[in-house]
Amino acid sequence: MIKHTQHYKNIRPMYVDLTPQPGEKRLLMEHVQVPNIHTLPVYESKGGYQALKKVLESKMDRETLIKEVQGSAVRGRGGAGFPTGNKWNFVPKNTDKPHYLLCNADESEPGTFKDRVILEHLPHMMIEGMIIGSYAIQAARSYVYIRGEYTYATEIVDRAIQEAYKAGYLGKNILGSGFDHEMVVHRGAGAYICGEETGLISSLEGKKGWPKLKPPFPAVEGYLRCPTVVNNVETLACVPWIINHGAEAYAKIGTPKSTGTKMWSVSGDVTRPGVYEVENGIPFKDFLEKVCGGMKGGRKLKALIPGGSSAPIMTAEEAMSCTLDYESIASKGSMLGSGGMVVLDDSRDLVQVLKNLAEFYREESCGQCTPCREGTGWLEKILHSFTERQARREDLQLLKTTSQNMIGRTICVLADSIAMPVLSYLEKFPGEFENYLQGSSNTSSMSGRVKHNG
Amino acid sequence: MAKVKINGKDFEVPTGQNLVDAAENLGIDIPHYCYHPGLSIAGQCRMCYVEQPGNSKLQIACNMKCSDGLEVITDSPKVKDAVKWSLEFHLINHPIDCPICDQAGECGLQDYYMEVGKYSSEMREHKQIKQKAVDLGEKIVLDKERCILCGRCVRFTQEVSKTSELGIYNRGDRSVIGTVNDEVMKDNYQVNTVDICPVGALTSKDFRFEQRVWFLKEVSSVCNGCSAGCNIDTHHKSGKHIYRLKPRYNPEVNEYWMCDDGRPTYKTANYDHRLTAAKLGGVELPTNEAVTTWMNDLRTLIATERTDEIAAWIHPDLTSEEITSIVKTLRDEFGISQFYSEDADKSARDDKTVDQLLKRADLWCNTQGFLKVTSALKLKLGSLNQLEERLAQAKINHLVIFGSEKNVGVQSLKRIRAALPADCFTVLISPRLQNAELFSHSLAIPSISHYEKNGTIMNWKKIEQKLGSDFRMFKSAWSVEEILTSLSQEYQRPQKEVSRA
Amino acid sequence: MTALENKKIEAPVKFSPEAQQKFEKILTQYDSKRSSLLPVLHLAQDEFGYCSDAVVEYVSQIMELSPAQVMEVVSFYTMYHRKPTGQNHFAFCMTLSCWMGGTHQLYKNFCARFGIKPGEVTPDGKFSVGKMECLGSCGTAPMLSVNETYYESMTPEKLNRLIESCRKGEPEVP
Amino acid sequence: MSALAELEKRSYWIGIVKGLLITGRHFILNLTGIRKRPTIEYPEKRRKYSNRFMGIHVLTLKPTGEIACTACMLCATNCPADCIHIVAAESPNPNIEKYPAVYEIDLMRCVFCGFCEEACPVDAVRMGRDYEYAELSERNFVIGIDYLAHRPQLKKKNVSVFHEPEKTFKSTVRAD
Repeated sequence: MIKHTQHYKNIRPMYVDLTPQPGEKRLLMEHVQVPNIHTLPVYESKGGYQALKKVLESKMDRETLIKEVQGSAVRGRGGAGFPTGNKWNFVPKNTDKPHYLLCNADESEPGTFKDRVILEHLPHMMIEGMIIGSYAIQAARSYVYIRGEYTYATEIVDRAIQEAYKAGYLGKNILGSGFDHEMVVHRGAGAYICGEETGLISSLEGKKGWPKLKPPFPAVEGYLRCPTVVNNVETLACVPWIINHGAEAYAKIGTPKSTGTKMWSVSGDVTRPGVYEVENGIPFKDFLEKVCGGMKGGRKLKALIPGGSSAPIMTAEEAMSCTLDYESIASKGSMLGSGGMVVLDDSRDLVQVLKNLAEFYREESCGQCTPCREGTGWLEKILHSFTERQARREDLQLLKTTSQNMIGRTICVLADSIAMPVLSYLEKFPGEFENYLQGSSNTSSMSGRVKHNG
Repeated sequence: MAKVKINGKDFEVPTGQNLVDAAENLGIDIPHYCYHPGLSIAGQCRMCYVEQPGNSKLQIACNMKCSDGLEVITDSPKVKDAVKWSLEFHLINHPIDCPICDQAGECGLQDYYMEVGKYSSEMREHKQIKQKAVDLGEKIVLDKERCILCGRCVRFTQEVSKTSELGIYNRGDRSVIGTVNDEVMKDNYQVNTVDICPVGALTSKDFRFEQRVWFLKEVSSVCNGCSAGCNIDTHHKSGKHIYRLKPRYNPEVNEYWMCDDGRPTYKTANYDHRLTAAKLGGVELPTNEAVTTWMNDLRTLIATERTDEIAAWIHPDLTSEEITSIVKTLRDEFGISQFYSEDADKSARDDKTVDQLLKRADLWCNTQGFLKVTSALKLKLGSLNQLEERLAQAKINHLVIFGSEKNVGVQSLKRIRAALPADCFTVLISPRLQNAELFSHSLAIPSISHYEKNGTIMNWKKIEQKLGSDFRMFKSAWSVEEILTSLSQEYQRPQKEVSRA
Repeated sequence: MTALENKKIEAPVKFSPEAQQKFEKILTQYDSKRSSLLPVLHLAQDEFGYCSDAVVEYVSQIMELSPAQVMEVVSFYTMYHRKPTGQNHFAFCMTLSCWMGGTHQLYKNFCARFGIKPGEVTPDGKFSVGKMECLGSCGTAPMLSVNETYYESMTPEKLNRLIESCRKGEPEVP
Repeated sequence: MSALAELEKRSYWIGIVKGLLITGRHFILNLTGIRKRPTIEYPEKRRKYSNRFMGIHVLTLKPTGEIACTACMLCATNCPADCIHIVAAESPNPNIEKYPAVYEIDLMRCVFCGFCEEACPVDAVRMGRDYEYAELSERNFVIGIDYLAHRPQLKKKNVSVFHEPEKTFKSTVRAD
């Protein structure tokens, strides 16, 4: 009998080891170590809600607010990296239909756990960003769509919202500016697909998380066929800093194309896995050595998954020579994505890694479009029989053609999230597959460790 | 009208029309499974790929509306390869059931496999195993393995019949179609899902294993179940046996759908329900002889000006042509004045839609046509009670009964049978065996069933509808017009004196 | 006639008063009634333990939806259980970083120890197991969640200690 | 003309004797068995036909003994003489969906062309090896399943080479 809604007695952030590391540049996570920063008074003492006051009390008109965000050239932190300012600008100005702002906190990309830090430690920063965003697109109502498994984070955000209501930052006529706004926490129920923009909208409409056909785009016809903007938690958390310090200050940080800082959630074979906020453009080599404490056990880096499981893989040389921003990673054939970095050392068997990912995508495919529903299942079956039963050479060609015929052939990009990595593994690590073909690989499927060198 | 460029050629199509429909009307076939003109757009099956010049990513055509300047290419090699691979994805988990599947011959996968596929599958792994032959009530059998999850039936139950009994459960390639816990479906339009299902996942129990579709020929007709007048196609095998009815698109009357009560109406046309030979008191005789014996009795009455002793019973199921030929021959030529029929006015007055889609309360299929023709020909019609009284007073010596093939007319025939005096010479003209058994002592002449007729009937919206069948199931069963014309020819021929039997 | 008209509300399950009151509150938060389906199902699962057929029937009536639409949602999301779960539902994260941390081994030992598969409950009704995909705690891999409470950086010893505390009835705080 | 030819032309009995000599020679050779006689003592001994001989059809059986035919009507469609009549029905065995309740071939119309054997996807109907069939009226030439599949001449050797893997059904709505 699962009874979980009421039994949290001492609500406190669970994820705690956030000591700042050299090389980090903490804009959002500046006060994350302050005890009880998740409560309103402590957050206000650290300068919280100044941006909201600045926007609402001066009744800043919506055009300049959107221009400010566009000026900062901040890009979406959820995975697509779409400039947030433009997204806000697409919302039609003069429709009588209600507008909605949805915060995408359904963080289920394997390797990504950065949103959790904001949700548990800095919920008010996100709430402040959401109110400013709602003001910019005239949204009367906004929803925080948190993944169902984050029960702790849901409690914390729920209480933060109640505090915001009591403090007058939410509800009717906020800070006397005439702008009234409702905010609701909506719990997901365990589906990776609801992280996709239109999948989240379908889930919020009480349906299966099936992505919607685009066109029409959500900015024109999203939640309940009304204009909707879906932003990631981290993107919304950047907004208060931008309003407080101005767009130029934000644009100066990081590289011209990928401005500001990015929170990286590092896991895998590093000595200190965790969440770090670094300036965009920092070379990966420094990030690995200084911030993450180098490879665990002094091992050699074999491969890097930079931006979560849907990012194509990078060889060690590519990783060492790239800098952490959208353009450099893209030039190496991968993508920054959600910043869920998984570091793989030389003891890992990459075919097993790919098989595990294929299992994930087969389980999480929503089953709406045929290429993805059948393709993910097929890729996983091929990889399963390639590793467990008999490896065949034509499997490689089959993997290649199947993936090529899944990319760009579906309503959402889940099919691409497995097809592109498969192509990158085949192209960049053919040796791994050759081991299987010669039958010389004896890896344990338990944890993908290659047994022979311990 | 929008100017559209498809495959390099310019076309004029109504603006806003769906690209798949527009292309189909122009003879360009864009493969599609989940798109159905009567349902919402799903965009799931990813078969309707088209390439737009200047956009490397292939677009799906079913989500495109025709607008001015739209330019698409449907037969470039890139599109062909993409569609071939979409079909491959459909087929990798599809069971090889063609020998035992009723849909073989009209299955979407087979059609496009022949058009676009034509290769050997590269799938070596095990296919997904799902439930087969699930019983969804007494009308439908569901096979979850064959289902390609296009979602047409689910959208149909949600948008058209509004019972939302079907759903797609689970996720990914474990998704299955079905009702909750495979309960029985109570929807009165569920057999429509069998028609729109592109594969053999949903098959109708009534047609299960009956016949292979490539043996069947189809003929356009109209359902005689009720006054809605849904346009249908009658599927028959070389005119010998009718196997099923399928709805035909008609925007004003029934769009793409048809109710389940109209489906089994073809059964009354098949052998076991039909009067196949003329009978006189139980003895079979050729139809022309039956007509002559009828004429002999009629002739004596006409010759001795006792035409008021002759009565005729008609019903609104007759087509307008049949009624006109009855009136022309019996009334104008023979001078019979007493005509009785079902109360068409009453059934027209309290006719209303039974459910919110198609089914009507009035079970006669040509009520409006009957009223129009009888008023045009100024035919004086008596009611059933008046006929019973006159029969009771033995004023009628000669009764001509036109029996309908449906149950709805049997009630009044029974009352006539009860009121019939012994010496009255009755002639029954009906396709139905049960009516002939009812009047076993009298002369019974087999007429053709509704699905062999060629006349016009009018539905409750006063829309003229043509019955276009071109086959006759039994040589001995003539159409009403043929019977009456041979009757009048018999009348003209100089007759040697025959004493009245 | 829609499937709902001929069904009276006589499903065996019914919301308790405070659950009914919470249900009303949830309805006020959304512009369309159907949008509140997911939270209502969470509420129903807390109230009745798992989404049995009766629960699906009941939710479909109070939400004015057809049972098929509700069953679609219940069978789509992993957190709604169609079968009763044990008092402590152990959900192991099987994806990338946790898999590299060795959760498959922990999962196999756990299943072997209690002899159960996903969807089954141990005879004493205390434990049930589930394979979940990435639970968003990869930094502290390997990890699992018991009754949706996270237990991170698991080692076989910590797992055994957790099992003992769950068996006694009050799971230790992470 | 030589004398012998002249004598022959006049008298007829020389021709007769010559003819008798020829027939006598064949008679002696056959009787004494010096020459191998083509005729055989049918039905005790039978002539050996090639494997490709197209005789009366055979309905093959599955290893489990059921009829392999799934009543898919491809043979009936492909038959030029239209002499195969099949009525399909629901199979009593739950694992098989469709089986022929009635499978009749009208031997009077069949031309033994083997098109049905080619059309059959599951090797359910074959052209047999036996050719003896005699009946009094043409109605009995319509042979049914019991003759086609279980006649003694087959000696139970008609097993289909096509084996469909046995399918097990299990509920598929997600267990947990």
